[in-house]
This record gives sequence, structure tokens and C-alpha cells, in this order.
Amino acid sequence: MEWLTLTIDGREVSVPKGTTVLDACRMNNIPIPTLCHAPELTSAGACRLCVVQIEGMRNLPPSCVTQVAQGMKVETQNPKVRNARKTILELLVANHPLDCMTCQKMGDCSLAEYAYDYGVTGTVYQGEKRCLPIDDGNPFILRDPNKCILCGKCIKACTEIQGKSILDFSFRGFDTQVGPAFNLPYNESDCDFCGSCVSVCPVGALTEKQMAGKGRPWEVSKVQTTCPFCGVGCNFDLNVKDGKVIGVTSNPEVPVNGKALCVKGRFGMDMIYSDNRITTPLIRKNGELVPAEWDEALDLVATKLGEIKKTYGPNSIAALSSAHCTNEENYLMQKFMRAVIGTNNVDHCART
Amino acid sequence: MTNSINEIPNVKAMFVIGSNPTEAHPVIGTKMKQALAKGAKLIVADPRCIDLAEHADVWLRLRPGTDIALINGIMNIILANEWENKEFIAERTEGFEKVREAVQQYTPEVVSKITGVPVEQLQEAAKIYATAERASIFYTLGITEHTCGTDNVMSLANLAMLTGNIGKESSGVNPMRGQNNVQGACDMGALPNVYPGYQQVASPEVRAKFEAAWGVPLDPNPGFMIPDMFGAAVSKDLRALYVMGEDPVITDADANHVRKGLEALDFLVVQEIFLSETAKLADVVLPGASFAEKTGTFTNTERRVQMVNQAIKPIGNAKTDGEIICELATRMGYPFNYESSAEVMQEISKLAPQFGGITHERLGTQGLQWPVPHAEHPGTKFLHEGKFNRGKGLFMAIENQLPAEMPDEEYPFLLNTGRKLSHYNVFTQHSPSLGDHSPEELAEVNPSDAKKLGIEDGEVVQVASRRGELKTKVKVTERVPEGMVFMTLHYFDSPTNVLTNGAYDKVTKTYEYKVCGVKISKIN
Amino acid sequence: MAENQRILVCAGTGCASSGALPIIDILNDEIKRQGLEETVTVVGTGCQGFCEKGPTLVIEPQQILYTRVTGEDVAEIVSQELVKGERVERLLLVDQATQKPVSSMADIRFFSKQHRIVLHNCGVIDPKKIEDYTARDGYKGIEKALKGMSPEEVMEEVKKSGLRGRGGAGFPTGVKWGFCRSTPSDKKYIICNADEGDPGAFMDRSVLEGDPHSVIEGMLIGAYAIGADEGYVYCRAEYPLAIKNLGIAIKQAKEAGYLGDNILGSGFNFHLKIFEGAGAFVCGEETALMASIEGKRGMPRVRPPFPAVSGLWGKPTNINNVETWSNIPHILRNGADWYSQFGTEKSKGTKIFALTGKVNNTGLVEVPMGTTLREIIFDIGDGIQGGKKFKAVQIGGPSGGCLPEDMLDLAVDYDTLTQAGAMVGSGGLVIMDETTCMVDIARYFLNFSKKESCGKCTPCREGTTRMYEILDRITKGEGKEEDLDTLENLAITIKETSLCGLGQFAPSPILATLKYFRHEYLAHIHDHKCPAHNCTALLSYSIDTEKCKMCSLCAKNCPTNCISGDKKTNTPYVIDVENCIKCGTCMDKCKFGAVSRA
Amino acid sequence: MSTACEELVDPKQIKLDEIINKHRYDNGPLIPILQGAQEVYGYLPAHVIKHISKAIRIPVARIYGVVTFYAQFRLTPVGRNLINICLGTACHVRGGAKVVETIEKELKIKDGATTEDGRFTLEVVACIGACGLAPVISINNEVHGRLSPDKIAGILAKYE
Repeated sequence: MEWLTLTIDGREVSVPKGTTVLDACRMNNIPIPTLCHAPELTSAGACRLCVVQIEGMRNLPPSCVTQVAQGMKVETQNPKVRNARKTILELLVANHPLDCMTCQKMGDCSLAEYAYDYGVTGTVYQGEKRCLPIDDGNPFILRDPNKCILCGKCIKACTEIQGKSILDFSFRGFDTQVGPAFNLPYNESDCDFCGSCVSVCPVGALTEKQMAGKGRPWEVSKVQTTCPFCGVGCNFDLNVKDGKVIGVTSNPEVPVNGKALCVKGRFGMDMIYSDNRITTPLIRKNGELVPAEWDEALDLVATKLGEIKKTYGPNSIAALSSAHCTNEENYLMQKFMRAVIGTNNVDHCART
Repeated sequence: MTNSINEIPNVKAMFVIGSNPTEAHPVIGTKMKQALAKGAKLIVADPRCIDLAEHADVWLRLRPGTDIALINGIMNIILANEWENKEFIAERTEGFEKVREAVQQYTPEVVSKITGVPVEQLQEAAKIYATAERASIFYTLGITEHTCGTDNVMSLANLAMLTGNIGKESSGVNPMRGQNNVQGACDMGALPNVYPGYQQVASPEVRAKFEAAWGVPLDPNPGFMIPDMFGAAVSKDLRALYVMGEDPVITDADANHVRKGLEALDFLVVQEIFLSETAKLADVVLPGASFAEKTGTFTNTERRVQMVNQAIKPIGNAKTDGEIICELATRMGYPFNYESSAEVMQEISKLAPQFGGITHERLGTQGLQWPVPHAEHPGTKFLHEGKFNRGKGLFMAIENQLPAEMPDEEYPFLLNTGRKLSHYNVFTQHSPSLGDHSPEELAEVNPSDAKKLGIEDGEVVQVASRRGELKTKVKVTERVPEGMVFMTLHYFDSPTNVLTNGAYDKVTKTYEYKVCGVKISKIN
Repeated sequence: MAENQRILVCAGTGCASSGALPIIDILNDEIKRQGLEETVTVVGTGCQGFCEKGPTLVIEPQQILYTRVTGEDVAEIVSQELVKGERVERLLLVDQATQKPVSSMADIRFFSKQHRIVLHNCGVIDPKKIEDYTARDGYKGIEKALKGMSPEEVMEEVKKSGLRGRGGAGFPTGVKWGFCRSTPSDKKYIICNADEGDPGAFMDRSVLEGDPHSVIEGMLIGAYAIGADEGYVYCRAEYPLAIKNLGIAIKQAKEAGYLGDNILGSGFNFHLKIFEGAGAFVCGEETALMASIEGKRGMPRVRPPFPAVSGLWGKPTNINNVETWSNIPHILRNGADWYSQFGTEKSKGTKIFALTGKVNNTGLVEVPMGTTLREIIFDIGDGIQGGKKFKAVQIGGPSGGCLPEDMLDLAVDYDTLTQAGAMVGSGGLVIMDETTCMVDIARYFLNFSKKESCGKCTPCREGTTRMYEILDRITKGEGKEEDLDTLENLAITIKETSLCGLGQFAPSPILATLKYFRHEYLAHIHDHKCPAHNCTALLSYSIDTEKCKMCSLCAKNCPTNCISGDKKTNTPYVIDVENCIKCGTCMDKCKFGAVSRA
Repeated sequence: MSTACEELVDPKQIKLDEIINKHRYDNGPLIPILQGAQEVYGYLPAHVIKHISKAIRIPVARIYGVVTFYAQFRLTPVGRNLINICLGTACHVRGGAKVVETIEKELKIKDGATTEDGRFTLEVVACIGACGLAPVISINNEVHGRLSPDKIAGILAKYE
């Protein structure tokens, strides 16, 4: 691999050929703000927040789409660059609601983070603001187009990851919007609610309805696990607050699916707290299933199975193991049947 | 799957048959669309106009149950054009001549007549699949859930071997497993004829190994498979059934027959997280824990063993399924003393060779794809590189066969079943948001049939087969061909499996969920 | 009386709008009626350039120009001019300086000061006839290239000529071709950018309408040099006549063997298609234009990769505009040395300008690079309308800037204009007089840029709107002094951080007016006054009842009927300020000076 | 009779399919198809956009994005008479804004709208290329040049 040497803020660093200036900075822990860039999506170079100054180049090039050249001299933090970024942020904030206190994205909002970092006041430009209806006609995604900063990542996620292209830009200039065709609400479009758009939104324009009001990012712990729906084996992070799962976020580092999930994996976890969960053993008494203690229930099962085994032989007992349970549990079940009961009568719904 | 999910975006030609990935395996569906975006060709064989059919280069709208004829026909065309991979056939396979002979009568014209697929489309499909640099077959239950399911699978294997499209990156035969850990349940020996790691119960050496490990003598005879169990219950050969995390009343074909079997039992234990239809019949119900409440592993369709990590405590008084089994075993005089599921995995890795190198610690955040024979082995991305399990790949001559029950005068519609994106089997019904999003069955009926029956989109109708009947709402759509009705298996209120046929494949005993005769009647 | 005369009737869009098309038929009828059909031919030509005076017609070979001709004038022109050889005086042009009618084109400064290379055929030939083009050495350039020159030699010739892209930035054409030529690929495209969206420029349209074969020939030569076999002309749908005439020309060129496979037996293939743009100024930007041909939203993308490496459908692509392509045949025919004798050291050849605004002679003019603004405006343009005072000239459209009077002696070429804060751009020259408000002009251009911004990058999408809003407030007298700093900061950020040329140059009108006309901004801000009496929010009209004779002329002409009064009841006329749109019609119409503006 | 009714196929639909078939195998067929469709229907109804989407396999959202990007395409029907008011630079400096204001007042509609009676649709455009005649408007492609506010009412009266 060919390596190139460049100077960033006076520091000499080496990176592989083909690296962008942005990646070169990030590899070397030099912070660059970005809104429209995502490593898993193609780069648009649209938000212009990642601009830097490069010796010999006209204007301020965006680092996310500028490739490193040998001997390049990059400035990422000089007053000119910082002022340009601040102005861009002021422009974005001028066309963005300032209801951050009640916004679900608070604490995880890139725009808020950078605005704070760059001392943006939100008072420099007064004028027209986008004023579009909020889309909350579905159980999963809350879409507030007024918070949209038009970075276009949701469009790319929908197209490049999901292959759906439900979303695109419409109109142009200041009137540009992002949404389904004819700017219909999600539930009137062909959207599958995979939620990939939500997973890439840097601001509060796309948020998960189920998580609204359930917890702030800093209160939540994340547990990576494997999805229990279908054989693809997607992984994601369960978001847990106070011992309760409040939702799911996708994790770009996971092996099979990266940020992609489907509607079930991302939004179906409220199943855990379904009213239909059985939370205590039940024993049939006088034809009715009634709650019982564990000891009573387990003793009853052990006794009954023991009696039947004794009377009719081990092969009069069978078990259905489960394609929904873990490997370890399936192992235990077949071992239970084979070693404890003494039969090979164990099967599961292997063929559906 | 012989290949990995992330090899899909680099496939050059995809042959999707009897599979609806964008609904049943959504993220695999997205990988296929990524391949399309990179210029891959797509052949879809399905009687229904599934989402992928709209993206296909060729959509083969075959008659249900004519898969073998279709595949034989494609092979016939490949041979006629000399697109076969002679080198691969010579070096890696045997039995080819028999197949060559068998497919001779399956000329494009004959096959077109059987399948209803135009000759040009057959030719186009054969060309795309046979001439691509890297072609992969993807199939699901549309292939296996037939009385000739095993033969369907063998036919696809023939096709892959004929063109050498197996044993390479992004090229192979890929059955996509339906349930989250159906792969793992099989791997773990939750089958009546094999121990963990597909080691035969009938083999004395294998049995000796397990007897030594477990310290008890083991039964040398394979046990009941599911379809046998319900009959055995009725005949009183089976007295007790312990059901863990399954709802056969809803998910097995010919549900009324299943229910009859369960009712005949002396003792039924159901271990579940929801009060399922099967649990309602139980003598004892044991509350299990959901995936979020336990630690262990699932194995996905690409053989990747991945961690399930506990995020919360079991709800209420529930216990994990593993814990319950251990307690029962102990109470029955065979103590299961495991500290953790990690310790169970250690035992598995000692007994099942393809899990030899797997520990929870090694699985970490990325998992491992079996076979992982030893602790340093990185896992196996795709199978059959250079060599098949049995040595040479065996061609099998297969003839076309009809489904067990076809529509007739009394039951004139062909019922086809499958999944839809917003649900997974029956238990996503318990998710309030998914339930709200997709609350009821919408049986798909072709507009011209709807017109003949005088029914409208959204109308509730009665659907009946020889085995049972139900009510369902109807969706009038061109997606299904005339004479077909399509239903899912997701809804308690329209339990499709009261209709399906309990006939099954002779080898795997998989029910023929995909084809049976039904009638539709208007409710006045 | 001269034998074999030709009457060239301008049928370009400008003259057609003024009613030129019926004149051709009437002329033909009249000529037949007077028995002259043997000796007189009527030709409907492309734009002759003198739109202001249209419909225009030229009698050849005498080169007599008639202006503002109507159908009723035809019989007189035929019997006077064609039969008797005498002028119809009332239809001749009046020189504003001498106030005398001039008949011969050689004496009309509008024509005599021009040097027409690209416009060589415009207004002279019938653009719908390939034989008219070949009769004037058409397709000699490509023949020369195919029969005796290698592609490299052709490219060298273009490089040597010093031709620079006429679309705006002025990149050397031959060098640009070289980039595309040197990218290895099985397929290459060339594109003619005819998406002339710049408000106030129409030279590309006139060339396509009036001399389409010159563009085709230029592209053929380019394709041969670059190694492309397919081309597109991306033309605005708003130019139906251009599309029609080009379509006819392509068909004729195919039939004549200049387009298609194995052209002139050389083995060289070239196919040309027209793509009709759907109305987006930003599609003048190369990458947006290509996105548009590909059927996408016309949003520019970041460069690199440059089109020469990865352009249309990912293939190497070379784009030049109409005027650039149209120069090529002349360079090939006459040689690089001939071409480079025109113009300045770094800007060779001629440039067409669309001269519009408050100037007497509006129209299309082609002058050698290096001609001064003063020559263009005061000689060719014949000075300011109505004897008013020159204030500024806006060059280069929304991307360009305004230059004040003391820069009139600037020799026009790429580098001097850029240095002065304007740009050649597409070549729009809009002349402004003392009644034009420079803040309003900046506001006008920002309104244009904000409407045409594609919306992809933040600074252009959000920033052009904010700049417009600030300017709008200033023109309404609601500005603050710090607005000027805000404007300047915003302008510089947008210039330096925008993705494409539209954004990068959108602030130019602000930066230039702030530089040269800051006092006008300050007058709006501090005194709440518009020095040009143009900004309506700062104006009010009233009628002096003393001077009002109650003639009712003002009320009759008021477009919003907001003036009332009555002579019978001796009620003097008053303006209802609520409904007044401050158009000033009443003031223009009043014969007694009773209407005043404050 | 019912069979006869079913055989009635919308002639516009036939034309649309002809246009689609003419361009479908071209590189980048979308914009020419949309232009053709608009010529047939006068605007681009939602069902036409969806039909095109299905026929050439371009997502509806992408087509909607294209349609709303370009000034040429319209999603609503146009009035009987289409007024294009030029606001090119030349027209602007010669008083184009006042022409716009006068027409807007006269018709009581804003740029882009259609009068309630469907008589006029008003569109402000950038340069129709008749700069020499500034300020100009065109009604149904008929150009009226050298305008002033007082001439507007008379011109509009000519169009029914």
C-alpha cells in the first residue's frame, strides 16, 4: 500500500493513498464536524461543514470528498475555517426550531453539539422558516420536516442500504424538502418502516415514536444482542433504562447487517412487555389454568413425567424443542430427553 | 447457506426460487437489492408477483409445484447450448450422465407446457444463470414445503453443479432458514435421529461417545418426528409431550389434526413466554424468558453463531428456558449443574466437532461461522471449497411430481402460504406497534376471481378446505395469479393452518404448506 | 436598379415576437404582384442582432437596413427600394448622436464596430438550408481535419488558437479537450451546453437558431480530436425555435453524410442528439447538466472526478458551450494564427455580448476581445436611452458584477473583468442609468440565485435566501448598518464554501455593488431614501391639487384604478395610497407636472 | 353494453404508452418521457407519474423529485391562458416588476397560481430571450413587448 504524508495543523501524518482528508483527520484524532457524511453511505459533500483550508486550493474544500495528496498542507481550525463553519451552522440554526428542551434527539443531536462548539447564537439571521406539517400517522417513526437539515443521509440509507428509494429530495433551493413521493406521510407511501432513515438522521427530524419520552441518551445503556425474528441473525443494541428495554438502535459495527434492520427488529421489541406474557407458572386445576408456585409446578412435571416413563416407557414421552430458543437451551432439551428421559423423541419445527 | 450474507452484494446473477426475501428475510432482501444496484442480474421463480419480481430481469411465473420441471428445463437449455461447466463436472461430481439423460425429455416446449412459463423466459433465465461469472441460488420454504421438497432441493443442487456455481465466493446454493435459530436447533441435535453436530443416533461409535460424556446408556433408535407425534398421541403410543417455545396448533399443517393429538395426551407441558393456543391446552404452563432476558447463542442462516446477551431480568416470575430444564432434570434425578450458558457451550464444543473452537468469549461482538473445528480456526465463510462433504458431488436424476392435493371442482382454489414483512410467525402479534401496523390477515385474491366470486377488496370471506375453515379479510391484487389465494401464518383470528394439508415430504417429513385446495365463499 | 437582390428578413425570436413572420409572406406576395420574383429572393434568417429595432430586414447586396417594419410597409419597400432603388426614409435607423437617418449598414455603428466570426452566418443565411451553410465554406473545417490531420494535430491547432471557453470561466478549450482525450475509455461523450439560463443573455440561442450547422461542425471536430462518438446538445426547452432549427440541421447533416457512421469515408463515427432541458438554471453547471441528461434532479456533484475522467454515465465527457463550439470550424478553416490575431494577449478571438437595458441599441454584438466597455456601450450601443446618465454596467449575469462609470475604459477580456470584480460569464451586458437602484439590482440577482439554487449545499440553499432577505429589508428602508457586515461575511462564506459555481458566484453582485456603490446602500439605511427613486417602499406619489387641471389622464391610465377625482364637481384628483403600486404611470402621463414623487 | 365500455381505453393512456415505449430503452429516458406526458395531459397527474414509475422502474419518489425540481413540469392543470411574465435582467431594469404587480392585482392571483375561473395561469419566468423588447410577457407563447402597466388591462381582455 502506498502511503502519503501530509501536514494537518502543523502536524505531519501519514495515511494510505486514497484516504480522504476527513478520514486522515479522524485517524489522527483531529475533530472535524460533519452532518451529511456517513462511512456506510456514499459522500455527497453537501453540508459543507467539514470544510478545511488547503494550501494552493481555491476556496475552502470539503474534507469528506477531498483526497489526500502527497505534501498537502491542511488547516482545520484556523479562524477563517472556523468562521465559515460557524456561518454555515448559523444558517442551519436560523431555519431550525429551537425546541431542544423537549426534542427527543437532545443529547444525541449533531447540530446542537456543533452549534454549542462554535458558539452559534441563532439570532444572526431572521427571516423565513420552513413550516411543514409533521408526519405522525404511523406507529413507528415521527417525522418533523421542519427539523430536517437536508443532509440527505436518510435518502441514501433508503436507497443504498435498503434498496427502496421511498425518500428523495423534492422542490429545490430554500424550498427543498425530503420525503416520500408527493410528500405524503410515511404510512401512505410504500415505506416498510425499516427505520434505516431514523438510524442515520443527525438531528431530530426522524425519531422513534416508541422511545419518545422514555429516556435521554446519557441515561441509556446499550446491550448488543441478536434479533429473535427470522434466520438472518441481525444484531442490534437493546437500549435499557432502569432495567427496562425502551427500544432498539442499530449498530454499524455488527457483522451481518450493519445499520440495516427491518420493521420487526427495530420496532417490534415492545413484544417483551406484552400484556400476554405469562409471568408465573400455571397448573390446570378443575379444568382451569391457575397460577402456581415454581416448586409446585416443577414437582408436578417431574412426578408426572417420571410416572409415565415408568408406566409406559421412555418412548411414550416426547418433546418439541424450539427454533426460537438458544443453542444452549436446545442442547439442554435434547440432553434432557436423551439422558434424563431416555428417548430420542425430540424434534422441533425445523422445516418452517 | 453455503455462502455468507455479505457475499450477496457481489453476486453477478441471482436465482431466487420459492423465496420471498424482502418479506421473510428482509435484510437479505436489501443485500440482493444492493447487488442489483451494482448491476447483478436477477431471476425470480414464483407464482406470485413478489416484490423482487418487480426488480427481476426475468420473472418466471411458474405453476405451483412445478419446480422440478422448471429446473430440469433450464438444465436442458444449458446443455443444449453447452453452457455447462465441463471441467467442474468432471473433477468434482459423479452421476452426471443420468441427469443428462433425465433432462433430455424436458425440452423448453414441454417445460413451458408444464410450468406455464414462456419458452423465451426459460431461455433467458438459463442464459443469465449459466453464463454469469458468479451465480447463486437462493431458496426457502417455497422449495422445501412440498411433498417433493427433498427432490426440489436436489434439483437445485444438480443445477448448481452443472454450471460449477458452488464452492466459491458469492456463488453457491443458499437455503435461507426461516426462524431465528432453526439452524441452531438442528445443529444442537434437537432432532430425533442425530445428536449435536449431526452425529447419527444410529451409529454405535457416536452413541458410545455420548454415553461416555453423559454417563447413561442411550436409546439406539431414532425417535418420532413431529408429524408422527400427533398420530402417536391419538393411538396412545405417546402419553406425554413437553413443548418448549413452539405453538404447533397454529404453526403445524392441518391444525385440527394437531389439536386432536394434543387433546389425546395424558400430560402436556408447555413452556412459553405467551399464553399460546397450545399452552391453552396444557396441564402445566411454565413461563419462559424472552431473548432480552437471557444469555446464550443463536445460529443464523449463514451458520454464524452469535451472542444473545441478557439486557434485563426475566419479567415477573419467569425463568429462562435453560434454567427450567436444568431444574427439571435435577428433580428427575439427573442433576444439570451448569453455572452459566457459557459452560453449556463448553460442553457442546467438546461433543460437536463443528463447534470445537466456539466459546462465548470468542464469539464476542462478531460471532463465528461454523465449522470452527478448533480454538484458532477463524470460522468458515463459504462451504464446499474444493471438495464436497461426501467427496464428489452426486448428481441425482429427478422427475417432476405433482403436489399431494391439487384444486378440484369442490375446492377450486390453490392455497399458497408464506410470511409477510411486518410479522414473524405468530408472536409479533404480541407487539402492540406491529399489531397496530398490520392487524389482520389479508388473503390475496386475483381481481378476476374476486369478480367471479362477487367479493370486494377488504371484504370478509370464508375459506374452507377438506380439513377446516376460517374467516379472513381479502385483498384483491394482481400479485396472485388467477385461481390462487395467498395467506400468511401470522394471525390467531385467521389460523391458516386449519386449512393446510398434513401430507409431507417422504424424507424430511416437512408438511406441504405451499399447496392445497380450498374454496372461498361470500358471507352474507 | 440592382439585379438579383436578396431580402434578408430577421426571423429570430426577438423579431418574430415583434411580428416578423407574416412579413415574409407579405413580401413574397408583393414581389410576385409586382413581377419581381425572377430577381428578388426573400430569405428568413436567424437573428441579425438588432432586436431593439425589430422587425429588421436587410436588402442585399446594397446592405440597406430597414427597422421596425410592419406588414403595411411592405408594398412601399418593394416599390420604392426594389423597383426604384430609393430609400423609404421613415423606416431607416436614426443615429442618436447626429439625429440623422442612416441607411447603409456600413454607416451604422451598431454593425460597423463589430467583428463577426461566430455570427458570420447569423442573419445572412437561411438556417434551415444546409446548402446556405456549405456555400459559405461550411463543413470545410471538418473535411480538412478528416482528410489531412490527426486528432492530435486538430487538438494542437485549437490549443494554439488560444480559444478559451465562452461559457463563463474561460478555461483554455484545447487543454480541456486534452484531459478528456487522454482518459482511456471505450466510450466518450461530448456535450454542447446550450442551457443558456442567464437572464439577459441570448447569444447561444441566436447561434443555434441562425447558424446551427456551425455548432454541429464544431462538435464534429471536437469529437474527432477527443475520440468521442456520441454527443448531446443540451438545450433549454424555452428555446423552441433553436431546437427546431437544430433538429432540421442534424437531419440534413446526417443526410449529407456529416453525421453518422464512417463520416466522409474516414471511418470516423459521430452521432448527435438533442436533449431538451426542463427549466433549471443550475443545469448550466457541467455536472448538473449531466445529471439532468441522466434523468436526475439537476444537482451538481463534487469535483473531482472531473467530467473529463468520469462524466456522463461515468464515461469521459467534454462539455463546451454553443459559442465555443461555433468558433471551432473557423479556427480549423482559417488556422490558429489567423484566429489568434484577434483579441488580447491572453484572451483570443471575439466575444458575443447581449447588450440590453437602458441603452439605445439593444441586441447581440460580437467584438474582438479587448474592446472597451465604452466602445460597446456608446458606439455600438449608441449611448443611454432618453439621454439619461450612465450609472453602471452589469456583466456576466447573476454570477457577475456591476462596474461603475470610471471603469468604462476597461478592455474587456477574461482576466481584466475578473480583476475588476465582474466576469465575462455568458456575456450579458445590462446597462443601467441613474434611475436604476444598485441595491435593488443586487436584490434582483439574489432573488434569481435563491430561486435557482438547487438546494444541495447549505451555504447556497440557506445563504442566498438570507442575503436576499437582508437586501429586501434594505430596499424597504428597514436596514441597519450592521447588515452590511453581516452581508459581507455571508457573501464571503458562501463564495468560499459553496459546492458549485452558482453558489460560489451568487454573492458577486453584492460584493461588487458594496464595493462600488456602498453609498447607495447607506442612503437606504440612514436616510431611508432610494437615490434612484426606484425602490417602491421608499416612494410615494401625490397630486398637487394646485397644478392639477382635472384632465383625468392620470386616472384613465392608472393600471390599478386608484386615482379618483371629478371635473364636474370640481373634485381634484387624488391617489389612493393603499392601492397604489407606485408604477409612476400617472407621473409620466401628466402634462402639467402635477404628479410628484417623494 | 358493459363489454363495450370496458374496451374503451383512454386515448391519452395510449399516447403515454407510446411515448414510454419510444424512450424506454434510451439512456436516461425519464425527462423526455415526462416532457411527452405533460404534452399529452397538460400537466403530470399523480397516476401518470406512478404509471411511468412502474413502466421504467424508477422509484416514484425519485420521479417526484425530478418533477418538482424543474420549472417546466407542473403537477396541477394549467388555466386556459398561460401568462409568462419575463423577469430577465433587461426586463427588470426596464420595469418588469411593475408589470408583475399590475397583472397580479388585475387577476388577483400570485405567481404560479391559476384564477378561480380557470382563465389564466400566471408564471414569472427568467428571460424568454426577447430582451430587446423589454419588458415583455407572453400569453400562450404570443409575445407582447415594450410594455407598461397601463397597457396590461387591454392585453388581458383579448384572452377568454
